[in-house]
Formats: sequence, structure tokens, C-alpha cells
Amino acid sequence: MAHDGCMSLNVEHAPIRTLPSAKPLRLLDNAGHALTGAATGGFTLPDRETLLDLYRKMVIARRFDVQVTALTKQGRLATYPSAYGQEGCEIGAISAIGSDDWFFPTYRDCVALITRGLEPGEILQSFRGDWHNGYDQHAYRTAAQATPLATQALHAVGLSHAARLRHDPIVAMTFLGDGATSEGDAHEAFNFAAVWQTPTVFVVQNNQYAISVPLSRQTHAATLADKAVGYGMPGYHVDGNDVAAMYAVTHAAVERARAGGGPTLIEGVTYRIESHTNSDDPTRYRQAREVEHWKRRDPIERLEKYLVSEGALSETVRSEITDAAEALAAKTREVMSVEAEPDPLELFDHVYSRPRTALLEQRSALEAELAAGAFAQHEAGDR
Amino acid sequence: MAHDGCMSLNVEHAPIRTLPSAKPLRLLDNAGHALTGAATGGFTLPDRETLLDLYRKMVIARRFDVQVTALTKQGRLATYPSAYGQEGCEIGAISAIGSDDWFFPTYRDCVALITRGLEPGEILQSFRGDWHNGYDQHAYRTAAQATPLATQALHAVGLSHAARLRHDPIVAMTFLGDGATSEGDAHEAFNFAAVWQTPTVFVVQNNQYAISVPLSRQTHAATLADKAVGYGMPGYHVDGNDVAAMYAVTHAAVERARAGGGPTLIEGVTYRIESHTNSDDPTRYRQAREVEHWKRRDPIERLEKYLVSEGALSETVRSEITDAAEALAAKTREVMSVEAEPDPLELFDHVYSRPRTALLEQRSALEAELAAGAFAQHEAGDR
Amino acid sequence: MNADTTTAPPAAAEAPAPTQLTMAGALNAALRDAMAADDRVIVYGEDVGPLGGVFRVTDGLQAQFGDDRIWDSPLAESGIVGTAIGMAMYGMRPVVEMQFDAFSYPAFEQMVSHVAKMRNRTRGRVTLPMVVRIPCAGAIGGVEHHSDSSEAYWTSTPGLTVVMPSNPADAYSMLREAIDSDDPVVFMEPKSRYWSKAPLALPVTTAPMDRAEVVREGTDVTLIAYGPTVRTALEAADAAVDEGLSIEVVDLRSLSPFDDETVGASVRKTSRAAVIHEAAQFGGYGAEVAARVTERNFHHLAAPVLRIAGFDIPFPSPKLEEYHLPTADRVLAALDTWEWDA
Amino acid sequence: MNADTTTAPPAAAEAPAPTQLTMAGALNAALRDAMAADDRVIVYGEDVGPLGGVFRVTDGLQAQFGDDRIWDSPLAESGIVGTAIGMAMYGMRPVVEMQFDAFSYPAFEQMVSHVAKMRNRTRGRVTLPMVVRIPCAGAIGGVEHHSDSSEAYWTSTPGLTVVMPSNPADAYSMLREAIDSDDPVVFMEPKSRYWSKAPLALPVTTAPMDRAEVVREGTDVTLIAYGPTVRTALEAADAAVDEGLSIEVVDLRSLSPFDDETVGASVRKTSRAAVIHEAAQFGGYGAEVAARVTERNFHHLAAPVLRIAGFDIPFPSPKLEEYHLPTADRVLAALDTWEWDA
Ligand SMILES: Cc1ncc(C[n+]2csc(CCOP(=O)(O)OP(=O)(O)O)c2C)c(N)n1
Ligand SMILES: Cc1ncc(C[n+]2csc(CCOP(=O)(O)OP(=O)(O)O)c2C)c(N)n1
Ligand SMILES: [Mg+2]
Ligand SMILES: [Mg+2]
Repeated sequence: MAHDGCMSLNVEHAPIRTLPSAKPLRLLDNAGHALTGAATGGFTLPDRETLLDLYRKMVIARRFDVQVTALTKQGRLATYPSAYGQEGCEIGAISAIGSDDWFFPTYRDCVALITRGLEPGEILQSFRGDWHNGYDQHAYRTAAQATPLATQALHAVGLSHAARLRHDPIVAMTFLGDGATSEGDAHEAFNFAAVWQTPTVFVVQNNQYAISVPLSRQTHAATLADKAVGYGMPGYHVDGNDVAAMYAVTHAAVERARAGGGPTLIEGVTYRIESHTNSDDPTRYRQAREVEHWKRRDPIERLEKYLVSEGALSETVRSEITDAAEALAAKTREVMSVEAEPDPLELFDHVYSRPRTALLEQRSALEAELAAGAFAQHEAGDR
Repeated sequence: MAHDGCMSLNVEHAPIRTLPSAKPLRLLDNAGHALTGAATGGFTLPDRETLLDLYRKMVIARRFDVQVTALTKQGRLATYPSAYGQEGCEIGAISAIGSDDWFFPTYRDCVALITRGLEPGEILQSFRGDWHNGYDQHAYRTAAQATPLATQALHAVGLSHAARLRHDPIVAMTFLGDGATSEGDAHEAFNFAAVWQTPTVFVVQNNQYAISVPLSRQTHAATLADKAVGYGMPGYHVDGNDVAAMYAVTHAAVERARAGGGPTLIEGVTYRIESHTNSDDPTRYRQAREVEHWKRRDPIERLEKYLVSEGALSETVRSEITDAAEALAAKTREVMSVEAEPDPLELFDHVYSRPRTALLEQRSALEAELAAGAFAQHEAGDR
Repeated sequence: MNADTTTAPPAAAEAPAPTQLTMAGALNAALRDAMAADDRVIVYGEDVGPLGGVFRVTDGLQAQFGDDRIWDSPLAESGIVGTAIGMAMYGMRPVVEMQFDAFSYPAFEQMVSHVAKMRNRTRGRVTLPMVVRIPCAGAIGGVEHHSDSSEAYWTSTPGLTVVMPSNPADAYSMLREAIDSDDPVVFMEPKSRYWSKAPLALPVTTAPMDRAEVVREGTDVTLIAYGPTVRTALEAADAAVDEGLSIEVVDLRSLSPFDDETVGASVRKTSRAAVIHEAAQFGGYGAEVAARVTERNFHHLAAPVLRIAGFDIPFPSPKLEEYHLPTADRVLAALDTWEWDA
Repeated sequence: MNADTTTAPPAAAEAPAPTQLTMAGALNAALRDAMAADDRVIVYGEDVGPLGGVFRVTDGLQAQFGDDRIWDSPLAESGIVGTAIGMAMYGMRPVVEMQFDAFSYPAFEQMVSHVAKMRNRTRGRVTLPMVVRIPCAGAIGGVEHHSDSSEAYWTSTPGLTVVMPSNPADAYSMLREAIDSDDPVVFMEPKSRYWSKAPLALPVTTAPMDRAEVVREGTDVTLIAYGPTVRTALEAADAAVDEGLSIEVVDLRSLSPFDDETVGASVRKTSRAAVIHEAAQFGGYGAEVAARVTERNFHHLAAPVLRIAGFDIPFPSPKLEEYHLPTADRVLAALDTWEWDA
């Protein structure tokens, strides 16, 4: 029970002091051509099977995203933050961890959750307004989606440090927005991870905006990856709309972390094509021109061009992918077509492990109200 | 009153991406020899008058510090955080701003306050326990010493930004400890300053410890100045026990800030020779050997060796300085020899600008208690 | 422009005709007028610039006053409040926005250790004329962390002034007064009331910010409410008429300081009181109200001061919030628990 | 080792003889025993390693358990609490230290938005078995920001469990229980009692953490106290004997939940109650106590529940704190304000 021989927190790795490349690393250019040389930062294009898999996941994830946006417009969800346009970043990164690794997502990252195997109904419970979270954290090794910005990054650091203390070779990956990097918690997470050399991979999705605020109002750094230098950890500045590059860089970071090499900060440069959430009005703060520019840099089209040029995208494959995407969309529509009616008495069930007398009193009071028909109108589904 | 032509917050300066030098910049080596070449980072030794002035201030400040530590041991102060050994850092930096500029100090920085012209009695009121702060912030353009770590850095950014909006050519300088750089507020201050390009100079006094915690447990960065890169601002890694270098680098940063060139982060590498405060026991966490090592790198001795070698330190000058130092020590002893008896009824006077009824009721209640002799023992000075 | 205006009575030009204004509109007008009146008034926060704030309270202000008077800061609440402290020290009058209650929590240390304490610490030498606007409370179908009621955190902190308007006229008048105040003010805006309307001729000056107001007279019970629950209290008072119960409603307006005088006078008249708020009951602001009213009026009270509040649980998801929030029915049911013959 | 041990009575080996232990010592022993009993228990924070904590509560633990069980973290409270959440999610039982109340404020968002809400958010799937130790309150001559009483911030937050021992035996027993708890516990340690001593034979198990205790019986008045003011209440009770007043003292121990049963029974017996705490009165925890006790026992009360608390001001400097803190004299004077013949 006393101090045994497990690895010491005294870390021997020298601080990394390399500046990330000023231009985002890229393995495929926007026309879908494979790149070589300096642009790649020494990373190599994943094999064809992997690329096909990434392509498939992106297509399916986008179909899901588009479907949920449509359902939201129909009023089926309280809110939905779309990741349309960010699939390269989301799916490149999430595909680099395994099912034993942990993922700490934000509200933005439903497409990563779908890719990770969560069910639409589980993911959307919170956005439909049933309960704050709808999936099993432990089963999926995926934390509840975080809303308070950057807070989840610390949870990822803590969890991965605990795993390291337990000698479990797992990695925690967390996503952050460009805006979230301004929060104190982002800094504390980077610093704790670097000092403790935890197996944590930080993926900053720089989608250029924090709601309405452009990156230039968020940082004066040349790249968000530059922040890594201040923590002595490796930082990578990556084209987030190049799923191949995102995958290659995050995969290397995950493997380094797993091998005891400590944390990595990866910035994926991307763009949020949709509004911040359905209740946002992006015309107030950005030009249609800019959106068009980014639409022409679509991550799915880019990989598709490459795969087509390589002859890797047969009609059979295409239609299998389309079918899978449509099946998911149908499932999503279906699960959202029935309004869930969460039980109001459950409000009291999870606050504490051991029931508190005062809460049980309040529960009884609500029970009596319900029995007396206080909310009868609502319970009849009349809303 | 509407939008006039004042400078826009849209900043044109390109982000700085230069890594600070791995070895601390230095103009004088430990033997007091003037350096040239790479070691100096292109900075030049201040002129002799300036150096003599810095020397004088350091000697006086140290005498003050030693005196206060002695008085604390005699029980005259509730607590005192000594800056013995950090005079090069403290005085090099504080000498670089003018009396119109603002200073945001921490509890550690009494020697900078003395150098800035504050009276011993004003500085020590808070440490004696009379009131939380004892000097006039506006008259000295010096904020109350901050205890919650790193919080004052944000105040400095805000104040200097306000000055800039008002076209007042002033600069705000703030001091932070190495430990304080881990707090979220440090990050937010660096970031706001860089995005807004405020005239702020951040001086991180890296004295190797945060109470008992060594730097290696605080950061994995190669230098604390490296953090500047993540904000696109210039960072300097300076030998804090070389007052000439500290002065030259901070002076340049102050002038750049004043000219609209934005903030700078300067790390002064130094050492806290005394305990954290009088209630600390440093033998629990550091070796006497280490303290001895740093005592041999004393900032005052270093400059003294140089000045002596230059024949700049006549006996007249020396004795004038000693006299001034002794006079200050005597004044300090004197002002601390009488116990101040703050008026308990003042407790209610400053909480709000406009008196609140409920507070006036509480004031009356205390007044009645005092009148009834409830605290008579104490008021007779019996404690 | 109407060519007939010359035929209008001259008074019309001096006292503009009231127009329907939402609370969000009234707050917007208050900011606009304060900025026009005093160029030390500056506004910043998250998304307050081109977007005009997620609730549009700062709509159009950047276009009018420019980027040096109102701008989007980096996304960091401690940074926003901390820099505002520095600006206020330099004589500016910053008005900063926290996007939602729960997102003010990163600023907690700056609020409690500095905003609240600066004047006292410096023996009155440094005052902080700043306003921290916090859109608060629920009933907007907000997802997690968007419906907290944070008032008790601020009211428990000596040195802060905490106010919450319940209607457009107060929203305008109190925000102007808060901006003019030499002391820091936590200005809480009930989100569910942002789109409530009232006919208003601006500028309007209502009662001083530190005074509670009797918004409906009654003789049997005093309902003490603030912000979003003033409407609930009024609804309950309306419904109670049928039951032959005459309810007086007090809108606190100021949570800290508490207007003992106005509330005490009402309670001594009715001898029964209840306080209504959305926040959880345990440790909520209602505890102070109940404790205080009882302390000062015990022998006038025929029954304990009741608290009708949210349950002692984290704020629920959109589909469940209606069960959590106090309703007029719940208020009336609570009053029924009193021993009315006692 | 004594060669004579075989001649000692066998019972002695089982029930070790009590030794004088300070509260700091008892807490240290609790951590030591918890760490020895369960290797998921880990301890970190600022200066808890080689230094043993600024109050020496973790003295010697790093030497015994090593750097992977107890270590110094970087200096950032949000970081400390935030990473502890992650560790607890992974099944560890982190015990983290905030150096002083006021330095827990940077962790406020993690405490309120995550520690308090995680279990509820995840429908009970994610529990956080973690303890946040907070040395609290004043009366130690501390300079600014070193003597805050932060309990009301935590007790106002549904989802947190908040306890505060007043003596060494409870300190040991309650800390063990807090560490064993599957839910997060805010464990507040009254700094001024750290060096108070009691004879203790460890391990000791006192009443369950969520129960209040009658620590002195009386018939005329119930004094409700917790942490540092339990001693004040006992002093007042002693002094009151001369005045012919029989005071019952209840040590709350648990602030959230509140033990309505124990307190209610006492108040119904005495029909008069007062609550004592160091924090400012306005919005302090005493408001909840007074409101709650009154609500539930109104018709048993002969007088309003009094609050004897700090003034509504930021905590004063060392030389002035004695005027601010409740004393036994002030308690007795307050009781005199009641209409005793009523
Ligand atoms: C601490 C905190 N402050 C404010 C908010 C409100 N808010 C929600 S999303 C958002 C913008 C976040 O931008 P970014 O981090 O770039 O992520 P993105 O939405 O672009 O994915 C803001 C300000 C919040 N959720 N948490
Ligand atoms: C927010 C906060 N957390 C903790 C403390 C307690 N504390 C006071 S000084 C100190 C160490 C600070 O170290 P550093 O920043 O290196 O400054 P130094 O004392 O070495 O000058 C700590 C932990 C504090 N004052 N504020
Ligand atoms: Mg973004
Ligand atoms: Mg230090």
C-alpha cells in the first residue's frame, strides 16, 4: 500500500521548444492532390483503407448533422450546434483514439460522437431538452458534452493522469474551440498536462469564430498551436479540412502519449459553415463571401477528389456509404419523432447518491401536485 | 460624444514569434564584468549614472528589507514576505517606469514600493495588521499589493487600456511570481493585453519557488518567457540578479509600450534568499547548499564589483548611500515602534460610497459595545 | 414625417408619447443614453459588438459609438471583470456583460476578492464605478448551464450592490442609476422577461434603485418577489381574489441592500409573508428575506414566512423546468399550508 | 520496543490509550489512515508535499506514501479541482486542498458547474468521490484574503455536501467518512481550531457526518453553531449559568444537508434559538438556519431566531478582527434583546 515502484511524477522529458509551422500542415491540397515535402511536416498519408474509412465516417456524420439541423428547424430540438464543415477536424481526430481511450467533447462535437458509435437518441437527448445528458459515459468512455468552455480540458488531464498512475495505457482526447482557448481553464489544463506529462491530446478546433467573435479578437498569436511552446509541449498547426492530415497528426500524438511521451496541442484550422446554433444570426457578423470561400474548401470533397483520382471510390462503396448515411438519418428522424416525456419525479433521483430527507419531502410535494393534476395539461402532451 | 477618431482596437502589429534566448540575457556577469555579444541580446549597459542610481536603490531597499524582517521577528508585523536577493529584479524593473506610470505589485514587492517613493509606514500598515492597505493608490499611481495571485495583472491590463483609450501616454507595469504564472488569470491577462495591444509590461519574478513548490513542478516550459510566444508578444528571459540587464530590458519594453507597440513579458531569473514569509520553514523543501549557491550570485555585489572596477564607487558615495539606508531603517523602526490602534468604527466607513442603513445599525451596535467597555482590556493596550 | 405635426399640442414635443418597449429594448436604450451622456461609459464582453449580444441588449450600439466605446473582448470572464476593474480605477465606467449566470462563475474570484473589496481595502480611495450585467434565471427553455440563478452568491458578498428589475421602466431607470453609481453594481436581468413589453416614454426615472416597491396593494398577505417572480406573484394575487384573499405584492428591485422599511411596513400590515424565487430554496436569497423579516417583525407575524422557490436540485433540462419553477398555483397552495385561524 | 509488553493487559493492544491530539493532527491521521486503507486515495494541492501544507495537515505523508500518492500541483485552483474531477471519474478518490477559503474562488466554476452537477447531469452514472478541503474562517490574525468564511457559497449550491468539524474527534471521523463518500464533499476546517487539542484514541468514529449533535444540554435557549463558533457557544452557555439561563448547544457538523430533526427537537424543547457564525450576517448560512428553523417550528417559537454573525463587511485586518467576530458576550447580549416575558 505504501510508496511502490510506479512511475514517478518527476518527468525527465526535455521541454519542446519548436515553433509550429506557420502554414497549416497538409497532406492533401484542396484539389485532392497528395502533397510531399515541407508542407506535410514529415507526416505521411494514411493508407487507403484508413482514408476510405475516414471518408465514410465524414459522409455519414455530415448526413447526421444535416438531418439534425433540419429537425431543429422543425422545432424537434431545443438547440443544435452544427459542425457542418468541421468534419475533417472532428473525424480525423476522433478516429485516432480507440474505444478504451477517453473522449471529452463539447456541445459542438455531435459528429464526433456519432463517429464514436453513440446512438442518435443518446446524443440528442440533451439538445431535445429531456435531460442534461443522454448517454453512458463509462460504456462509451466519453464524458458528457461540456458547455462551460474549456472546463472539460481539465477533466481530460485529470482522468488521463489517473490512468497513468494506474499504469493503464489509455489516452484522453479533448476538443476545444478557438474561443475556449482564451479561458483560464485552457491554460491550466495545458500547464497541468505538461508538468505532469499526462497522456492527453488537446485538439483545438479553430473554426474562426466564437459565436460572433472572429479569431483576431481572440488571440494575437500567429497560430493557436504556438501556445504549446509556453508549456514546453509539442504543438501542431494543421489544416483541419484535411482529414488525412488531422488523422496523421493526432494519431502520432495519441501514440506518443500512450508511450509516455506526454501531451500534445493540435490546432485544426477549419470553419463553421452553419450558424453557431439555430438561434444565431451569422449575417450580423460575417460575409456570405467568406462562407462561400470556405465551402469551396470542403473536407469531404477534398478527400473524395483524392479517392476518385486514385480510383478508390467504386459505385458499390459509394452506395454502401449513402445507404448507411440514409439509414442513420432515418433512425435519427425516427427517434426524434416521438417526444420523450421525462418523469418529473426523476428530478430528485440523481442529485446525491444517498437520498436527502429534504429532497424526499420536495419530491413528495411534487408527487402530490402531479396527483392533483397540477400539470395535467402538459401531461396530456398538450404543448 | 459619438464615435470619434481615436485609435481603433483593430491592431495592425504582426504577432511576434521569436523564442526568447535559452540562457538568461545578461549585461554583467557574476564577477561584475561587462558582457558583449550574444549574451546581451543586443541590449547595452545603462550609463554610469543610471547604474549608480540602481546600486544606491538596491542598497537602500535591502537595508529596508532586512530591517523589516528583523522587526517581524520581534513581533511588530503580522507577516512579511521578504524580497532579499530579488533586488536586481525588483529595482531594475521598477526603475524603468516613471511616476505617471502605474504599478501593480504583489505582497512580495515592498522593496519596489520603497524604491518608488512610498513611505515605510504606508507600506507596512497592511503587514502590521492595521488595515488592508496603507497608501494612496492615486497619489503614487500604485495599486494595493495583491494577494490573490495573478489577479492584479488583469487590473494592469485594464488600466493601461483605459489610458490608451484616453490617449494618455502611460504604461502599467505589473509583477508576478513564477507560481502565479500557473493561474488562469495570468493567461487571461497576457491574452487580453496582446489582443488589445495594451501598454503593459509583465515582469515575472522567477524566484524558483512558490512557497515550497519548485519551478519544475510549476511549468514544463524551457523558460517562463517562452509563454510570450503563445500570445504573439515579445518575451525576454533575463538574469534577474543583473540589475543592469533587468533595467535595460524593462526600459525598452516600457518605451515600446508607450509608443503604442503593445505589451511585453519579461522573466527575471532570481532567487528568494529568505523564507516565503516569516511563518514559513524553508528547510523542509530546499537545501542550504542551494541558498548558498544563490547568495554567491548576489545582485548588489555584482553591480558593486563592476562599479568598483570602474572606479565609480567613491567612499563619499558609499557613505552617502549607507547614511540614506540607515536613515530609512531608523525611520522604519521608529514608525513601527508605536502600535497603531485603528478605530474599530472605521470598519463600516468604506464598504460603500453611500452608507447603508443596515451597516449603520451594526455600527451603532458596536459603538454601544465599545461605550459599555466590551473591549476595554484591548483598548488599554493589553495585548 | 407627418406634415401635420405643427397642429399637435406643444406638450407632445417635450414629453414624447409612450411606445411599447421590451425590457431588452429598455436596457438597450439605457446603455445608449448613458454612453451618449458620458464618454467614460464603455461596454464590452462576449458578442456585444456586431452581434448586439445574444439577447440583443447591445444591438446597434457599436454602429453608433464605434469600436473604442463598445467591443468584443476575448472569451474569458475573469479577464472581462478583471480588466474592468483596472478601467474603473482609471476613471472609466465600464459596463460588462456575462453571457449567462453560470458563465460569470469564472469571474468569481475577481468579483469577490476585488470588485467587492476594493473600496474597503483602500479606505475609500479607490472606488470602482462599474456594472456587471448578468442575464439571469430560467424559464426560457435553456439547455444546461443557461438557467442558473446566481443572485445568492453575490448577495452573500459584502461590498456588492445587487439589483434586479422586473419590468421595462425599472430596467431603464435602474440601469442608468447603476451606471451612474460610484460603486460596483451587479445588474441582474431576468432572461424570461426580456421580451415583456410596457408602454414607455424615455427617459424614465422610477424609484431609486435601492428601494423596494409595493406593486399591488393588499391586506392579507405580503408576497415578496423580484425579477421573474414578480409576475408570478401578481398572477397569484389575481387568482387569490376569487378566494377572497387580498394579496400585497412587493417587488424588491434591490437585493442588496434590502429595503427593510418598505417590506417591514407591508408585513406589519398583513402579518403574513412569503418570498418567491426561482433559485433553489436551500441557501437561496429567500432565506435572508425570511430570516430578516422574521427577526424584525416577529411579534407582528401570524405565521412563518414561507419560501416558495425552486427545488434543491441543479436547474433542470428544458422539458422539466416547468415542474421546478414556482407558479402562481404553487404560491397559493403554499399559502394554504398556513394555519389561517391561528 | 518495551520488553515488558507481554505483561500489559491484552485490551490495551486493541484500544490504544488516548493521546492528546490537535485537530490538525487528527486530520493528518485521517488522511494517513485513509491512504493506507485504500490506494485510490490520492492527495494534492499547493504545498502539500515536502512542506506538509501551510497548516501541516499533510505533514509526513509524502515521505510515507511517495510522490505518486501525494504531490504538489501547479499553483492553480481551478486546475486542481478540475483535474480532481477527471481523476474521480476514473475511480480515484482525490482529496485536494485549497490553501485558504478565498483561494478556492478561482475554482468556483469547476465546483458549481461540475463538482456539484456531475452526478445529476449524468443521471447518476458518473459519481465524483472527491473531497475538497478548505481551511476556513478567521481569528488567526491573517492578513487580507486569509480569513474569509466561504460556506454560504457552497451551501447555496445544490449537489454539494458541506461539512465542518469543530473538534479533533469529529475532524478524524468526518474526514474518513468524507473520503469514503461516493459524492463530492466540501470539507471545511476552521483554521482557528487547528491547534485545539483533545485526548483521542484513533481510529475514532463519531456520529455520522450528516448529523448535528447536541454538545451541551439546556432548557431555555438553543444555540446553533458550527466549526469555530461551537466554542463560542459553549463559552456563552458557561457564562449564562450565572445568569440562571440554561443553554443547549447544537454543533451542526453538516451544513448541507441540514439536520432538521436534531435541531428541530432542540428548538421545540427550548422554544428559543440563535445561530452563530463568523461570516457576514447578510446572506450568510445563518439565514438558512433561521428561515428553516422558523418555517418548521414557528408555533413552538417564543421569539425570533437570532443571528449572531460577523458584520456585513469584508473580513477586517488582524487588529480589527476581534471586533467583527462573534464573542460569548455578544451572544449573551443578543439573547437579552428578546422579550423574555413574551
Ligand atoms: C465559460 C463560458 N462562457 C461563455 C459561454 C457562452 N458560449 C457558448 S459557446 C461560445 C463560443 C465558443 O466559441 P469556440 O470556443 O470558438 O467554440 P465554437 O462554438 O466555435 O465551436 C460562448 C461564448 C460558455 N458556454 N461558457
Ligand atoms: C489564488 C491564490 N492561491 C493561493 C494563494 C496562496 N499563496 C500565497 S503566496 C503563494 C506562492 C506564490 O508563489 P509565486 O507566485 O512564485 O510568488 P513568490 O511568493 O515566490 O514571490 C501561494 C500559493 C494565493 N495568495 N492566491
Ligand atoms: Mg470557434
Ligand atoms: Mg516564486
